[in-house]
Amino acid sequence: MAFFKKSPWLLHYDASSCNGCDIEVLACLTPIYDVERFGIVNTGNPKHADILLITGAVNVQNEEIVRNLYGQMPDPKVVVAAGACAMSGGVFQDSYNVLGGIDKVIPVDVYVPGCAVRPEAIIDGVVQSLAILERKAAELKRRGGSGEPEKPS
Amino acid sequence: MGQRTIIPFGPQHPVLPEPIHLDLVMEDEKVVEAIPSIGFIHRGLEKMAEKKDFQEMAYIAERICGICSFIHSMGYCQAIEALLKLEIPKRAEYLRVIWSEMSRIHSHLLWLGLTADAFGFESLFMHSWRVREKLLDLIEETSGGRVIFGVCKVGGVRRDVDAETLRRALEALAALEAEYREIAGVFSRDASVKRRMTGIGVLPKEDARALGAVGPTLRGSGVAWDARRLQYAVYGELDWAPITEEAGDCQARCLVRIREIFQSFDLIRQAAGKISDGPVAVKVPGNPRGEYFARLEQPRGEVVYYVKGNGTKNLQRFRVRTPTFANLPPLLKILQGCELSDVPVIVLTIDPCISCAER
Amino acid sequence: MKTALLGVVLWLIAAPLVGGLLAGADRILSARLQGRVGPPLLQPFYDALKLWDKRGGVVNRFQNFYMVAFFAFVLASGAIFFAGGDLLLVIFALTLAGVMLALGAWSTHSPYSHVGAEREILQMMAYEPMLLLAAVGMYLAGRSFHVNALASSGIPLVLQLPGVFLGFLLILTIKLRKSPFDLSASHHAHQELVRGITTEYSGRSLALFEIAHWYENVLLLGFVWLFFAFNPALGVAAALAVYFLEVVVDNAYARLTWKVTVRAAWIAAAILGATNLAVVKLLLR
Amino acid sequence: MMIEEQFWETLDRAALPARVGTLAKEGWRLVQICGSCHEAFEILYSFDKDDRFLSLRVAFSKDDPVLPSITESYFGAFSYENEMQDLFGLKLTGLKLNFNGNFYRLAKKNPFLDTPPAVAPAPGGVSS
Repeated sequence: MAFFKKSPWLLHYDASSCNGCDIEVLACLTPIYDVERFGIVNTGNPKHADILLITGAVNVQNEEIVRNLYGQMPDPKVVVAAGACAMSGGVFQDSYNVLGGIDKVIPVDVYVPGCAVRPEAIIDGVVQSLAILERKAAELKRRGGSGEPEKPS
Repeated sequence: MGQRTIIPFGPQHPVLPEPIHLDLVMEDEKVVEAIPSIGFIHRGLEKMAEKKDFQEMAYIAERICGICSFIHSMGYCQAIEALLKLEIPKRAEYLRVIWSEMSRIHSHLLWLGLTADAFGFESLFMHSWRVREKLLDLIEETSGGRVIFGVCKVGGVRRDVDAETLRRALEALAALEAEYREIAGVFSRDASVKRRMTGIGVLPKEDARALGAVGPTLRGSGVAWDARRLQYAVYGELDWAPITEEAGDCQARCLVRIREIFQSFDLIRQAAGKISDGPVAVKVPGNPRGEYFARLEQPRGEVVYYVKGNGTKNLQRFRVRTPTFANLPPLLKILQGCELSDVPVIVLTIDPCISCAER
Repeated sequence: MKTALLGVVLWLIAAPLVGGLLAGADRILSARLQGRVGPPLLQPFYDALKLWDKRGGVVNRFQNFYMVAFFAFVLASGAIFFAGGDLLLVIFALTLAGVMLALGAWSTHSPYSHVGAEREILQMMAYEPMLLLAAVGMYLAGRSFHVNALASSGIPLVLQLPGVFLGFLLILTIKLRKSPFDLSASHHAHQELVRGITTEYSGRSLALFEIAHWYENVLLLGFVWLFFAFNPALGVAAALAVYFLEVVVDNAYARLTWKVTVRAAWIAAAILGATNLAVVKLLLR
Repeated sequence: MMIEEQFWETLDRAALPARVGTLAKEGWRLVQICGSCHEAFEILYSFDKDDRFLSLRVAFSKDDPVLPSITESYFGAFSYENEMQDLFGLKLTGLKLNFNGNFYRLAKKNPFLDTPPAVAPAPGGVSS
């Protein structure tokens, strides 16, 4: 079924970003970029979301929250790491309190570069993640929807 | 007495794009107490100054926050320039003022949108951001960046804006101001907006002073303190006065910001009219030594940078006191006794920038 | 009897189609009002079909039972209405549906769901008096509680009950979950309760909620139609007009608090509804 | 270039609460509190009144990390003081609203107690 591609619901979480990427994520919803054209909705609720869009690096305090949000999302799901910090820790990677990119904690499917990441790049990243979402959905269906959920690596 | 429950507000919460956690102790729908826990975005940025070159640090300072980005780097540079006793070219000062007023407009428009969103007025959110997007185009055209400008450096600015670009930018700004006027009208006159903001979250003048509020939060309570009064950069040569409102409620804080946007349009026009030709940067002589507090006015309020150098290229101590950090105690005070449905609006009216507050 | 059966079958099959299309049109119109392009018209169907494929996390066993019960009562309520049955029964079934929804939200552990459930009940308290007044008004004007009797009576109900109609429009905003009264669960995510009553639902049970909401909308528009039933075509036009008016209102107002909601609905019921009824009662003696 | 003139006062930590109390009565606004720790603790309290910027400097030895709180006079100081508890391992006495070192949750305890490296690390960075 191709409905995942047509109705991706998104959950945005700011791990420890400087806000630059976050306001660009929000900008994607607004008239100039208008991602609702693709059926994308920013749900704000992990239980309703298909795509976890994370900005910012992980630190000790939000590590658990990132894991939690990911765990609460029902399968199939994908993770998009938006911005330099989410990819690797960015300019903050040397700091004592930053663990590194999102992939230190949960598996990431799409990396979107930029500091701050541009809205066009975010949209591109989300659209690319849809193909992965679709593949995961097909796989889930093949296993009869009863297989083991993916384990975070 | 109703039963007490605790409702967690954040860290992941749709109203705030940023993680802050408030434990709201509730009696039915009334908030008895709000207990914050922070640190979700603490990156230990101040400590990084000890490892980075002081000139490189200007770009890290800009990333304290992606909304007040330009003014952060400007404040850091002013603090270092004070230590170096460095006089920077007039043209650079004017450009810095133009860019910082542009970021004030962009930040306030962003705030207006988020606030509209918080009380469920989606179309107002969309229109505020539609106008803001046009301003971002101007910022990109003049500085090269959308949210992180990357133009401020110790000793001046990294790029000049030619006369033709500046002229076009001014034209575009005039059109923008006309569009903004409509949105401002809705915020100040719409009945349902008024109902959600008037008399909500009142911060009396004495409390605002005693708890150390800054920025529109302070000015909304009738205190005319605006760090631009220190006449840093070229604010002394421009004609303006701090904007205040007396009521101290959410509506007052909102009106302060609405009027400040008009003021910023005016300041940009004034600065563009007075700007003189010349270089935009000077060479940096040596390394900083000594200590200094530099104060600036950000969209969210007064920000303080403390720098201490010992003559090496690394600072000994770098400290930022951001406006949101100062506005947290007043926020806790005005949350007491409010309704749950007013929490998002009240939290937003201090214009919280958590990544600023935690650095 | 035959028409009654036809009504029920039509309700069961056509109502979700109409309701889904209306929801799609709502999203496009909202987007246009906000200066955006908006999603495709069929987007609500894509969403529901996707949710159907999604694996649902269940918090407890009762949660889904309540959701199914909510769905069933909405269906039953509409079936009575479109079979031409008793208005009071329709309202009763609809109320039970609301109670099921609130109970489902209450059965979870999420504080957002709990507050959502409380607000759902408050909303019911707010709109219930006006809903009943509407039924009583129709009885006074049309001498029957039965939908088919009212529809075939040829009495222009809207002309005799203008106050009741206006009051009904107000509570329609609550039932359609639109600003300024979208307290317990908004379509738009950014609010203090996350997703309110639906916070803990996912996958198929959430799809059920969406579909039930389409059914509910069609049923409510059926009420609007009834006011204009003396001219069925005009009734359909009026129902559509009302729906899009609600969309515009949704986009022109901020969300109000529950106190204001209850007050507004009760004042409307007391002034618009009761005055109107008194007048009808006196004039139609 | 200097933006404004700044005034300094150095005082002993025992005298701090009384001095801050006087400032509070005179209507000064607490601007910020900044801790630093190199050879010894040095805490700077800044106040503002009628555009006059005054900083108090309190210095004391690393071996005795105890400091009286000023939340009695300025409640808003609780956030700064809790921050100092977390970052510097200071103990604040008489602190109203004390998070007991849990205001921030950090990867490393009291990260600001480290003395900075004498030479900057090579570009590319060494994580601490």
